[in-house]
Amino acid sequence: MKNAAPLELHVPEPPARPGEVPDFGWLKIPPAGSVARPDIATPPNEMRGHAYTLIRVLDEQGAASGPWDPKLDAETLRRGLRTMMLTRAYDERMFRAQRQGKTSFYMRCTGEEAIGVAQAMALDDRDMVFPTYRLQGLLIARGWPLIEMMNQVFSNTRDRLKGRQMPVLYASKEARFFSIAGNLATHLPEAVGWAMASAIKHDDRIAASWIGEGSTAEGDFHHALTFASVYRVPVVLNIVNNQYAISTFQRIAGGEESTFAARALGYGLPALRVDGNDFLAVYAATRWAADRARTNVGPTVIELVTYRASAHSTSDDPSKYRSAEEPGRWPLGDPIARLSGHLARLGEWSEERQARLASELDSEVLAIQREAESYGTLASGPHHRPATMFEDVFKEMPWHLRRQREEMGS
Amino acid sequence: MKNAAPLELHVPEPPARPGEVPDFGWLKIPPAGSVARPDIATPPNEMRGHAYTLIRVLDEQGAASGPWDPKLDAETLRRGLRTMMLTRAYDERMFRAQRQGKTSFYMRCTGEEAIGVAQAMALDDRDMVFPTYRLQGLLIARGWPLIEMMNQVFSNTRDRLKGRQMPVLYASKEARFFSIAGNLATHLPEAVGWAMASAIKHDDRIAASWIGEGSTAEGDFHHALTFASVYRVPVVLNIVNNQYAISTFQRIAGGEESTFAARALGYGLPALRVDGNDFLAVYAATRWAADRARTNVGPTVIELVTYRASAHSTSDDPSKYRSAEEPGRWPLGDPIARLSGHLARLGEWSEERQARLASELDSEVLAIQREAESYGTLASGPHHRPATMFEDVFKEMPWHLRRQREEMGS
Amino acid sequence: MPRMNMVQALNSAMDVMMARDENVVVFGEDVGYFGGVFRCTEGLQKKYGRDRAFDTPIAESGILAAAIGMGVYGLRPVVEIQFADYIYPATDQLVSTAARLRYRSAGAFTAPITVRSPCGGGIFGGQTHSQSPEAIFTHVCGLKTVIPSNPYDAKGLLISAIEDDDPVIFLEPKRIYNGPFDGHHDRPVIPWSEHPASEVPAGHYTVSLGQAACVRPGAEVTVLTYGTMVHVALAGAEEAGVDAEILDLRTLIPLDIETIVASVGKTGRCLIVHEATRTSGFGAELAALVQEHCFYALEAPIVRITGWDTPYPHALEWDYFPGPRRVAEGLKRVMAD
Amino acid sequence: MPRMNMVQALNSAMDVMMARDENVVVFGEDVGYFGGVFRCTEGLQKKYGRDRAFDTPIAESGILAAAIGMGVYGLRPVVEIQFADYIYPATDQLVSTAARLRYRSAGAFTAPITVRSPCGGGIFGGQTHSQSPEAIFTHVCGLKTVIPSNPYDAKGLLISAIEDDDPVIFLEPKRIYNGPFDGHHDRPVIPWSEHPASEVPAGHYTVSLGQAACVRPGAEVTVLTYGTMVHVALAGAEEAGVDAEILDLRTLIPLDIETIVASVGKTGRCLIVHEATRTSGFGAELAALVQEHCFYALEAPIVRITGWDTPYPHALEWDYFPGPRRVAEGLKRVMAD
Ligand SMILES: Cc1ncc(C[n+]2csc(CCOP(=O)(O)OP(=O)(O)O)c2C)c(N)n1
Ligand SMILES: Cc1ncc(C[n+]2csc(CCOP(=O)(O)OP(=O)(O)O)c2C)c(N)n1
Ligand SMILES: [Mg+2]
Ligand SMILES: [Mg+2]
Repeated sequence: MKNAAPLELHVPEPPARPGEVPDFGWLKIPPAGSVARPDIATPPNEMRGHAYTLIRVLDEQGAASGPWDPKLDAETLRRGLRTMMLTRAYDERMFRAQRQGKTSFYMRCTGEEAIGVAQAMALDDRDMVFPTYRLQGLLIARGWPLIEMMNQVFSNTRDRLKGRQMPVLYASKEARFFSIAGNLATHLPEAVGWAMASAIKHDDRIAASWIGEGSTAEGDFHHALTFASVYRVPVVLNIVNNQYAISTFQRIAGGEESTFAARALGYGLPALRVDGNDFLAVYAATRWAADRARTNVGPTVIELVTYRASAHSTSDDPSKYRSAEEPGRWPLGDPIARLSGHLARLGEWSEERQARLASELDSEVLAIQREAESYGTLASGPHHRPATMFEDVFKEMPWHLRRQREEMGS
Repeated sequence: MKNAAPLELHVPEPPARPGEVPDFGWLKIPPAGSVARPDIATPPNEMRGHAYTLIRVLDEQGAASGPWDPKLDAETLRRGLRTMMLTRAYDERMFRAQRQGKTSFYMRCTGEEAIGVAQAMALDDRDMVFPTYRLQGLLIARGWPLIEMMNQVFSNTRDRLKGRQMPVLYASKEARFFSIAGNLATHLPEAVGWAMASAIKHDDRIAASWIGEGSTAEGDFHHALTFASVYRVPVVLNIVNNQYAISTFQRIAGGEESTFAARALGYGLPALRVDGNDFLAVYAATRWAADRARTNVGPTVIELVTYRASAHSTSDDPSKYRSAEEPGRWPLGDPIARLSGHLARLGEWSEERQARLASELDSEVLAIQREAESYGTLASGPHHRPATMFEDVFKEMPWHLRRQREEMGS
Repeated sequence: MPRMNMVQALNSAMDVMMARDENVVVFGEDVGYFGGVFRCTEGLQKKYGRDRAFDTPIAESGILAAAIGMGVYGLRPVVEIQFADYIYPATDQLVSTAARLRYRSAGAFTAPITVRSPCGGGIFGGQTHSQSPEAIFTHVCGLKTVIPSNPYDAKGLLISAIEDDDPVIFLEPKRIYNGPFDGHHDRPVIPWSEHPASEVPAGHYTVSLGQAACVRPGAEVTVLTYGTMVHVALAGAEEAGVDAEILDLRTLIPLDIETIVASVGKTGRCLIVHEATRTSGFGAELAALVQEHCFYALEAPIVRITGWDTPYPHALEWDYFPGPRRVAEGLKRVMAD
Repeated sequence: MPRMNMVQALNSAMDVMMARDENVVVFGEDVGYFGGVFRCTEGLQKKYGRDRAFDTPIAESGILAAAIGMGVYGLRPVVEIQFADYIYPATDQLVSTAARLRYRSAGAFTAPITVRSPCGGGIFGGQTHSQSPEAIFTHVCGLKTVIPSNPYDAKGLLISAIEDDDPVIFLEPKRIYNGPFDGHHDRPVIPWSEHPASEVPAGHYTVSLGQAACVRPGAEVTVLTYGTMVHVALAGAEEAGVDAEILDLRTLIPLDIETIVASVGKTGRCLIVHEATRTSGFGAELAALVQEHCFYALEAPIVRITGWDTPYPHALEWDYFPGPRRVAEGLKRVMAD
């Protein structure tokens, strides 16, 4: 059969470019509380719909409802709120420090704070996490000191990574927070490997990992899902769909014809698609998946639908490729405002407390920043000694590196 | 929540190992003719069930039925039968030639002949195919001379590939048959790229590619599906599920928790799961997918369920890892016997004609083999001149290769 | 003649080729609407349409594979790998198909693709935005490898690469996109407009692959280098006060052996400078070739000044980067013996 | 002492280590029940269970990633890549995590993995079952690269690799799995049992990484080689009638520079022999180092005898393989000058 019309290449486009009016009508948003919560033992093929919907607990008025409501007490909710706000305060300060030329680079997670924070709280602190560069909320929620993080951002003398890594590529063994990779997606199958080891050793710790929706196109995403499925690995694989990969709208990553959660179905894995700006929904979905992993039922894929409210990084200028109005029209709101609204509705919070906390946190961050700067900044030093550059390439320094260190003359 | 039991690694096993009794009860086989045939414009999400069933036209008695019956005339069916038988005769002769030490290596497609042959007939000869090493039936069905194929297998003086490739890694520009890759899965996204080019040029030719179920675990499988989905590429992507990857049963490739066809669903692509030993079903499914591609509707994934009846290659000995009884118990039978039975039932064929044809084909192959051997074999030569080794690394030979050619002294 | 920086020159090369040859297509991550994170493909989508300049999924292997398939069809794809550090996921496609296709099909199928990628350090990119992986490609027979050092060459070489029927890896030293950086990171940035090589014809021209350029004639020692290091070598020679003959190799494969041998034959000494890590870097091949061809002319051991055999450390970037001081030291060493 | 061929020696190394250390796990394509296409892991699944020796999906990057993750957990994975030609899909995992993890986390996380893979030609495997990609790994700082040439070393080095806290690429020249092949493909195969290095202790022992072995002392010329080529070099020296000192490097990174320098210092001449393609092969690094360290001792140019810069052609295998005749020619060349 010959085609009537000649072949055409379809190249997906975002709904709006600079100067155009953004419209998020394509994002189908079911009412909060309307999605069923299956038992964790439910066979994946009996819950495929969860890959195409959006699990939501908090409605537009800040009320929580439905089977996914984790029913957290106000204390826990306030802790979550505080951690999200701390994350944002930290981001703003570090962003400014970069703009002031104190360091080379920074990446904010503005608008995505519920993800790292709620998920850290839903996991066990002993679980191992393999995050991306936009999960500072996770590290903060695990209680890793901001001073350590700032020392890394400033590449100063107290930077545990010895000034070797670009800002934000944290690593902390104590916080069970894996070294963040510059090469996208590599860490996802590594997380699966870690969790395989945990299963081999009959441990009770699971692994969790995160990947941006843009990065799901890498082969390592497929390797992670394949291995997770084949060996029924105790791992939670999260896809953070913040709509963008630098300038590239998620449709170019495959978000036009399907959801990212749905990738899981082909491997026989269950998928949950979640309102990523709804702290309660994120918490509940993560808990569901963690329970599933921990009880040997198997891995889960979670797509967290959110919006990258700021630039990709300090090297990026979104006004070049997306409508300036877009962030304001994002229909799932801001995670901090939504949780704060919920607490207020419960009578457990107020605008005034919110404002006070924000300013307290900013002062706290600023004080820590001053301390961090006292140990040095990238721009003005001091840094680790140049000779340290030759350490840790290998456990023992071989002759050729010793010779090169001498050649450097330090 | 802590798990009651410690974590365990699940390692899938095949249903039977040597000495055990094989049981194919896990393979769900719907009655022939029972699966619906959707319109090619059907949205993929409305036909997900086709990834989990098995499209069959021929029943156990050789009767054809149902909406997928392509209603081919007897002449066409006999042509298909003849080509499958020729493929088998060729395989047997080349296998023997390897055993006689005339060449280094050979791979048969025994039991999988319907795939290459029916699909070649369902595609247009101008369409570009990117096959694996087990698709000799496709090349034969396209009318590429056996003598050319044998010259390649013997790496002799008339081998168009100049003795450079291992046996069976054919390439033919005239037959629009892409150079078979030694590195698994690489060709699948390349096929997608070819089809993207065809769409960019508003051509009317589509591409088709094949991959073994074992090789679907490679990242390039994921890249192929992602690109195919994003750009709605006019390509047919076939997964040949012959149950094994060398010694490894398909469950280790992810066949335990899902079907291979189902991989497509996550990308929003339609999938057809087909009885790969049913010539009519294979033909019809391919036609459906080709029509879809050619009319700009998009790509299709087809899983062809079959059984690798012989060894992986001449280097392999399946008795080491699978029950000797297994091939005999494979429930989907032999594609040649099934099509021949169907023709007989139509009164268009007989056991006697079948036997006569088999012996004619064997003689035909043998005669060609004699000719091919007259141009040389790997074992006893002659081969292409050693100096040809330096050609085609680049279009023009750079100085360092010219110098090395001199150094070789020929 | 228009003045162009490297980014503009590269953009112009693609523009010229897209206008001349309908089979030239350009794609990669952020390459379409946005025009690439370094803006090398800016305006091409607008001018040539979405099916000739487009964004891709983040899958370097998929990008290479798509390019190869298009090349087999008959197109001439020019793809961008956002940073050379991210080319590794595409290694199998590069080695096993791009480099081997002509050979394995005895010429029936070919992959006339160009793979552009920014390489090198000097922008505080840390270990995953600073690598110079050229040596790996030079070891893979069937690939050509090109690294320009200025706008004029960049455009002329890129046009040659696109017109070439073999796969070409085209590495762009990102530190010199905007100016001829000589390694003095503490001095003000000099823009290309003050450099003669920023005079770039607006139209079509080529700089042939496989030809080195002598950027400084000299009598005492031959410096073999390429990319950013060409400018650093010039500064280093000045600082050392040595009359060095500096060759900008421009193309590593095929290599301009004649120019190299003639120069070392004349000077009797050789310094090799590259930013990549030393062990098994392309400097090793250069050293091996020079001693093979010029053994009896050599008066001193060939010296290699290179990046250290460590990842590129973020904060210690300038201790890692082989700057003019180290080049000068190298020159003194090679002259002392 | 038991006699073992390479396959048995390698199997024994893994067996010994799995018995000693519960954290040692073994996996790869066809590695579990079947025991690997070259049977190196035979019997391990039966002995140690399905969760310590198992089959994997065909995904080299997934295999490496899983190993790295397990290494981070605290295991010591030993993975098999079925042929070295198939390691390319795993390049990103190797370069960007395995090699860099200790560095980028300043020691907090490490990947103490061993990657075994059969390499080299001589079995009519054509271009995708014959490659020797070692040079690539030697250019990636953070990886150790090992290539044994006999059963005794194979076992001792593999145990060292497994016990090593850094990632080790362990390349096994498949042509010598069953016998010490000297390049005379037209002569009957000699089994390992007739070679002294087939006396392999049944238990635990190590051969240290980073130490070359002198397999033939000599005065006239130093031959630097490894893997299959050790045996070919011995035959070539005999054919040339040259009193060559032949060093089996065994470990490429870290390299035993002292032994090399001492030998070339003594002989004044150097021949490098490897099976990999020449340009930017490890021979280039060796040549560069030798001339750096022994310039004034050298009496003639260092000569490289290597695989040609082409893919490994199936039918022309023996014209490609650098056999004893070519080694002898190389020796004569290096002696003539
Ligand atoms: C292998 C690789 N390719 C390309 C890049 C360059 N890069 C860095 S971030 C990024 C976008 C990632 O987008 P996404 O995965 O959606 O994460 P997000 O930034 O939105 O959190 C790209 C292309 C990289 N770091 N690694
Ligand atoms: C990248 C790569 N890894 C491993 C191999 C080795 N290998 C060759 S065939 C094969 C099995 C492939 O199985 P499958 O895809 O199911 O195809 P089948 O042989 O069953 O047709 C393997 C592992 C290879 N050729 N390429
Ligand atoms: Mg994103
Ligand atoms: Mg198979």
